Amino acid sequence: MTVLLLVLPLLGCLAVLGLPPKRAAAFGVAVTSATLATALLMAATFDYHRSGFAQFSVNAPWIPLIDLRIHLGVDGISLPLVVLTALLCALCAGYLARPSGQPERPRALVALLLLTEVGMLGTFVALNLLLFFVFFEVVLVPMYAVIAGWGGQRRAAAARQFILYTLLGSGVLLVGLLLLYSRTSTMDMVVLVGRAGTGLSHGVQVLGFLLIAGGLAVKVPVWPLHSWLPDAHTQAPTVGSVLLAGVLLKMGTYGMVRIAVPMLPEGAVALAPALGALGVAGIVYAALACLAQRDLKRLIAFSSVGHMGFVLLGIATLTPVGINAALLGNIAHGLITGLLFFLVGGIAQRYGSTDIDRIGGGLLAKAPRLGSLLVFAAVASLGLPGLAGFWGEMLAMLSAFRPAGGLNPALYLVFLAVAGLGTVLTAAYFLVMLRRVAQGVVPPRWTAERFGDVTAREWVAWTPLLVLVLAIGLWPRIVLGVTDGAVRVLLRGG
Amino acid sequence: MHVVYPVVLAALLFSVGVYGVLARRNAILVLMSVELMLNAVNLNLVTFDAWLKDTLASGQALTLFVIAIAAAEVGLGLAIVLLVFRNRSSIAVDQLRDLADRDAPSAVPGETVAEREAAR
Amino acid sequence: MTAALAVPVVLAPFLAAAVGLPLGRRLPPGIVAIAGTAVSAVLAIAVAVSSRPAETLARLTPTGGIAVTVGVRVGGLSATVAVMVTLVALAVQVYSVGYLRGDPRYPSYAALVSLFTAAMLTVVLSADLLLTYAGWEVMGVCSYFLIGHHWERPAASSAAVKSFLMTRFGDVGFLFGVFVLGTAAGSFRITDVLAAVPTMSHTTVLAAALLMVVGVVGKSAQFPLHSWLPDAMAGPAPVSALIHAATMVAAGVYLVALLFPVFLAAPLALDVLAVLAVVSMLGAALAAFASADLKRVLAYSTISQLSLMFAALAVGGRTAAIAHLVSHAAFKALLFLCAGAVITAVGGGLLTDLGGLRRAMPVTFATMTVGFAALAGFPPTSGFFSKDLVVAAAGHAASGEAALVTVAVAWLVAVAVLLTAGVTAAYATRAWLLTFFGTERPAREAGPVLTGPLLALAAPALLLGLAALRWPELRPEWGSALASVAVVVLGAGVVLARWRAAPGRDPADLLGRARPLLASAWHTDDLYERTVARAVTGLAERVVAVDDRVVGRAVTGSGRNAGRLGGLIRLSQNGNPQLYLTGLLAGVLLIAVGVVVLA
Amino acid sequence: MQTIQSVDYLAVAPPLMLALTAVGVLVADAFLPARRSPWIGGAALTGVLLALAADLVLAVGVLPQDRPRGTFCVGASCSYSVDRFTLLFQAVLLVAGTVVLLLANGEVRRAGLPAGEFHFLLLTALAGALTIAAGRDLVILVVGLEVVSLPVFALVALRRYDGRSAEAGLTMFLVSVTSTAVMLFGVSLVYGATGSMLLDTISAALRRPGTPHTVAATGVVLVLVGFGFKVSAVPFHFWAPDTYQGAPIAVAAFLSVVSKAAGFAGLVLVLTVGFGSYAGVWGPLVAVLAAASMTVGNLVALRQRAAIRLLAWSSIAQAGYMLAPLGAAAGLVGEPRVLGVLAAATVGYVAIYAVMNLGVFAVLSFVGWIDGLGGGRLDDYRGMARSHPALALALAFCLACLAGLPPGLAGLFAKIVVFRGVLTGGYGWLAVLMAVNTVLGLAYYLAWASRLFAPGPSESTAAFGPVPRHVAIAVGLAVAGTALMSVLPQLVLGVAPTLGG
Repeated sequence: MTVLLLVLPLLGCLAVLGLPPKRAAAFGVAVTSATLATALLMAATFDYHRSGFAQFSVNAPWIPLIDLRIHLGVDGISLPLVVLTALLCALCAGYLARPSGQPERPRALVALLLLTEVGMLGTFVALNLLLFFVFFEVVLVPMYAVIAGWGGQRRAAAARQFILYTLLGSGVLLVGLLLLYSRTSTMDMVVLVGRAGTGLSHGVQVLGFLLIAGGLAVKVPVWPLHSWLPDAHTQAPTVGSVLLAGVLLKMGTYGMVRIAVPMLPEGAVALAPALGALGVAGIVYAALACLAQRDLKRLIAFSSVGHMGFVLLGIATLTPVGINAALLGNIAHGLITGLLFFLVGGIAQRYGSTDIDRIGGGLLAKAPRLGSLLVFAAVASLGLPGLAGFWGEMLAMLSAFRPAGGLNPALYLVFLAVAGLGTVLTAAYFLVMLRRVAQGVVPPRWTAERFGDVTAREWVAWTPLLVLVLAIGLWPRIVLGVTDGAVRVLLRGG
Repeated sequence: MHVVYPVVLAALLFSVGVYGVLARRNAILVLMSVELMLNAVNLNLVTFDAWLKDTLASGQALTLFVIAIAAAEVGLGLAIVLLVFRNRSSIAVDQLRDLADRDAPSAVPGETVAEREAAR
Repeated sequence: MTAALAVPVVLAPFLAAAVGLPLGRRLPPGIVAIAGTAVSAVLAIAVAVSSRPAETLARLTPTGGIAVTVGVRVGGLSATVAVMVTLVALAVQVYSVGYLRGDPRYPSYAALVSLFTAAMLTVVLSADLLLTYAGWEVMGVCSYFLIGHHWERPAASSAAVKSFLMTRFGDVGFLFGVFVLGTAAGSFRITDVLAAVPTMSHTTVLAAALLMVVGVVGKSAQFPLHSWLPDAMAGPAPVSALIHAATMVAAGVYLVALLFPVFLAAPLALDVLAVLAVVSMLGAALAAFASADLKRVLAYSTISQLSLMFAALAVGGRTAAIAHLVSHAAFKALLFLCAGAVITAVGGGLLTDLGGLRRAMPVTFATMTVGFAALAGFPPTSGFFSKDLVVAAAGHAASGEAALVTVAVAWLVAVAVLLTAGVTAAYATRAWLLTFFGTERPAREAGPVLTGPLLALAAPALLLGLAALRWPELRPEWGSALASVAVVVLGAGVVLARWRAAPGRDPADLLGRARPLLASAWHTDDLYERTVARAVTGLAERVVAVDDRVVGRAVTGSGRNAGRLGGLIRLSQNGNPQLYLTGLLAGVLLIAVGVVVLA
Repeated sequence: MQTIQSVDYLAVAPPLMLALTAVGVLVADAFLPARRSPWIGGAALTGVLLALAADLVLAVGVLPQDRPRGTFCVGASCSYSVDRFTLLFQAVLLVAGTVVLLLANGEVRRAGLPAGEFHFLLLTALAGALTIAAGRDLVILVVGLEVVSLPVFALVALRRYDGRSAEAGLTMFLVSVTSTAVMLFGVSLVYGATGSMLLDTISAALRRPGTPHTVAATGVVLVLVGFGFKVSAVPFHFWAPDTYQGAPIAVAAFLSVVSKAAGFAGLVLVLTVGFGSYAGVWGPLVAVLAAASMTVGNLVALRQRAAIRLLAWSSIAQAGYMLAPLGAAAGLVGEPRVLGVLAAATVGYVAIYAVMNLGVFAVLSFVGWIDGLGGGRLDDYRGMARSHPALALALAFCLACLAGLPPGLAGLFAKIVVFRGVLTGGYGWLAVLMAVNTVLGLAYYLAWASRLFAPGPSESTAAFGPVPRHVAIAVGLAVAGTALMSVLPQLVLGVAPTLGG
């Protein structure tokens, strides 16, 4: 089943190049929907009582010399992310196939999209360290091409900074993985999680965690290593930024939860406070940066740094509650920021620009439904209870209140306080944004413009996200029920 | 005679050769100093071969090979120096600046090349 | 059975909101909202009547640590408050149909008010502290949306943002308090928490109590987080009536009453609460007396009355506080609705634009008089009885009986309560005189849809105190009753005398030069604006600048430096073979020396 | 003493066959009239393919028992022995040779190079390279090295009418001859210290305490210089960019792939079979050379605008990556098994590098000379995806492989193997430096690849005309090789010289 999940988009990617351009988008929708169906089928037939153990697993040798095996499997931690990725890719394909907005060179764009999907799904289902690394890097080139090919004005520089910065991160990650391999001589994640770092000296564990978490930190992004994110998201086309924010950031945190924390426990305990500190600093830094942003898309990109700060805080506590909070935070952020970028894409298409002063406000008057969707997404993003964003942040703060043994509780209380302040600042910049964009009077330059409210095709692309944000908000068991068992198994060492 | 005398002599010869390569401007003289270095090696090899009383006499075998190689090199070297002289009418080694690492390539080479290219 | 009844009390308005938001436009205005609230009111009364404490519980989700549960917990306190909330909400819904007739955004308004009611009922009836927090936050957001109902006006939208951020700041304190209690008790269920209070260490309980105080001060607009309530008056009048008089701001009082054992175990927190209450009480009362807009007078009056309730709680008078909460909800909602009627009739809120409406709007005049009487505390209104209970409680505490709060603080509270009673009577009478007396003004009485709810609310405002005499603990004590009536008559008398001496002139001129200072509540709002707001925006600008220059430049800079370094190394490549040979032989020399020295 | 040497002709077959073809071609050119010159190319190609066949026959003989087939032996240690390592290298060299011959075919005709001499020189150089791969004796290695170098001097200067070609030839000649002299001096010192020319005897001698340590160490290091020049590691790299620019593109390809691979074969043999026990001496040195090469190579490549010069600097940087695992040997003195793993990493990378690089050179040779620059400038490739989609995709694929990024899986696996080698040696700093260097590398590979797909002026790419058959085959061969390495890299990974003793 997992093999089918990867083969479908791969074949689709190759096949679409042969199609005539006008049918490329439709074909893209077909392939991504098939992949989504497979993912949902997997979710349906998944044995939730044994969510801690890899299911639908495949284990075939590929390059025995470096112990690279095609070892795939899905468990409680990766299942929600797989479904999220498949869903977002299907929505993006749907967005591309909309009659009004056909992109140029559709075949190439759909092919790159499908190749990115293979990379993303591969990363989440890989159970072999090297295979994880290969899929981790498969995503780079297509995403670079999407940004450089279909992006905004300054796309070349943004795309180059994105791929070079992320490659540096994955280079450091590779050094960390191979350091781990040189000491344990196995690349099998299940075995390594089972060993939970026994037989590894303290020094190796700390250095390994530093390299692996450091490499992944560029992808998350952790606060000081985030400078590629705003440019990449702002210059990327809507489809690109949805996938970038929705899934690519999660590969970093997923890597930390799956590899760094369970396999190098002593390293985790040694470096978790630093990770927590950077995460929390990221929350406040991003919130302040968003408060003074002039461009709407750049504001939402920065908000991702803030939300990932909460996810990092959850991971840094090394407790089941924290890790659950991180995983739920991932899913919630994927849905909400995906929706936000779709909405901003819609606004950019109607106003021709995402500059807040240019839009000038009055969106609720000009396009009431689009405006109220923006309000809904903003409120969800600032963590209103009853919507998905709340549980991730609240549980992360709750876990910071009682961190795992060996971590300094006073330090984590400071993190908790700063994170609390972060939530207020997050609320501040979203509401200020709403006041400038959604509320207020329509400026004279737009009164004459006639652009329609949300179209039927846009409703089709966005309703699943709306429903899921509400559903997870009211019934978080959808995600936590799946991840809780797996997290307990992970932290207890398999 | 102790083995160290010829070895030291060889080393000195080698250094003279190195000086010759670095200091002389004329390509042919540089060639000659390279020959000097190779002969220093030959001296070294023969000395060691005698000193070790090597049954296989591999030292002398290699000396023969080195002599052959030196001859081949001089032949080729002079041919190339001739070619350079015909193109640049000077064989001052330190004036060959045409292949420097610059953004724009230097003046387009002699007409003969341009015509030949155009004829393609 | 009662618990099973309590669940639909919460769900009815929630469903009304869920239905009303998308489909509002197609249905006749307000039908869904009013029906939902009515059903909820009837059920609430049924639950209150049966009044047997009950609790239902269901596990919402595993979290890897303490599980989050969802459920309803009905007790005497929560039942009464639930009834009060639903009745006031019903009155407001009916009133809004008339008040916002023809407003295109009415359907979403009605749905949001229903959602607000559901959230308030969640806070009142919830059995799990996290669920309470959830309701608490949703209330905050609904208040943000409703204050920003006329979002095309910059004043309304900035007031909404300010109100949400200030309450959000308090909510973070409340959330942390919930964390402290939950982690100490090992569960977020209220019954478990209350049972575990004796076992908790002193510091834990104190920390929890203080954090709760922060949350409560934020939500109930007490000093120092009070400056958002007067600005919140930018919202429509029924919103002010429901949210900023009866329910949301009162949630703080309800919460302290609900978790009273926690506060009893941490007397220091009660001292802090008492001091804050005293400061807010007097400050707000004087501000009410000095301010020039009718709704701002009522807003400051609400802050002051809430401080009374907190003061009662601080000195141990839990029943007095709840009684005053209920009666205040009735007469303050009434006052706001009357103010709404008056403003729509005259077209402006400033007291100087009003005056002489006695004959033009008889019903409004009658009901508003009852409201002002209850606010001032004239017998036989409910306000008199409930305020008297508070004065009595303050008196007992001052005489050292309950020994909860330190005696000095108790004395301070008692004196402040009496003083506030006097000033309250003064500004009530002033507002009353300026609105209805003085030069005649042509105005039309509001329609039946508006006056109906006014009359409906006037009844409890007048008779609730008398009806409550049935329960012994709600009977007034003669000593404190006489004292408070004396002070009230004195306050009202001064203003009447001033009015008779110079009819038509605003009695607030008594304050003279101090008036602008008091009107803006000691300029606290501008203080916040200049310090907090400017500091944060300044920091934000600097962060963006730093982000571009330092973090961003560091990365692109490293790229450019690599290129420049490459250019430098490239200089060695100048085509001269002899330079290459020198490089090569220098390398050889270096290596040979290195080997000889090191190896 | 047995005077007549029994020669195992099958073992010697591949280089011998090439040599015979070379002579045949030279003689044939003398007699054939001018219009038959394409036949010479064909003859050369058949010679190479025959050698490849001989190689495969040998492989069937040697591989299964994994017992090396030696000849010219003295007692147990043979001067010329063929084992899996040799066969792999000979196979790679021959495939590379075929591709270079295909590329040369067009260029010889267009630039008017003398066909007979050109093919003769190419085949002799290739024969020299094959002998190095099988050499287990310093004499054979030195002579093999010279047989590879001398013909290349002539090849580089073959564009007789182009001043820059002669200049390049002279530059390469001078630097090469000097480094050979230094290397010979080193060989003489090693011979003096150990008393033998056979690598395994030397290795045994170096382990004995009696050997004069400093003389042997200096000898070892000086021998390194010769190979350092061949693989163009820093500080012996200065000749490479100028020579690549001056030389015909096919010769530049030969230099960048075949001669570098031969250099690495010699280096691996010398360092592991010969001086294995002196890893403590040459280990750190090679590590420093590796670090310097990759950093300098990548940094200067960032500033290159001419395609051929960029490839020159890129191959210097790649030499750095290939040297890195050998550098890590310092930490494991005397453990032959782990030394084998490190050598296998270098060998694997060299094999994959050879195939990747050929793909790029093939496209360069198709582009040909634009205003005095072989392969033109990077901007001349703008919009190539529109005019020649297949060629552009092949070039992009090979560049991705060189950068080590999927879809270039071959490059990625090569890099992983090298990273693993460096880390098993415990050189963390070198691994992190390599990570940084891969980023620098990607910067300029990306600059080139993105120009292919850029919408810019396409009149320059349109002027290239249709892709001739031989270039198509060459590109096809290179891309197929890389794709094969992407899917089944274990063919080339894990092959190390059998360490005697």
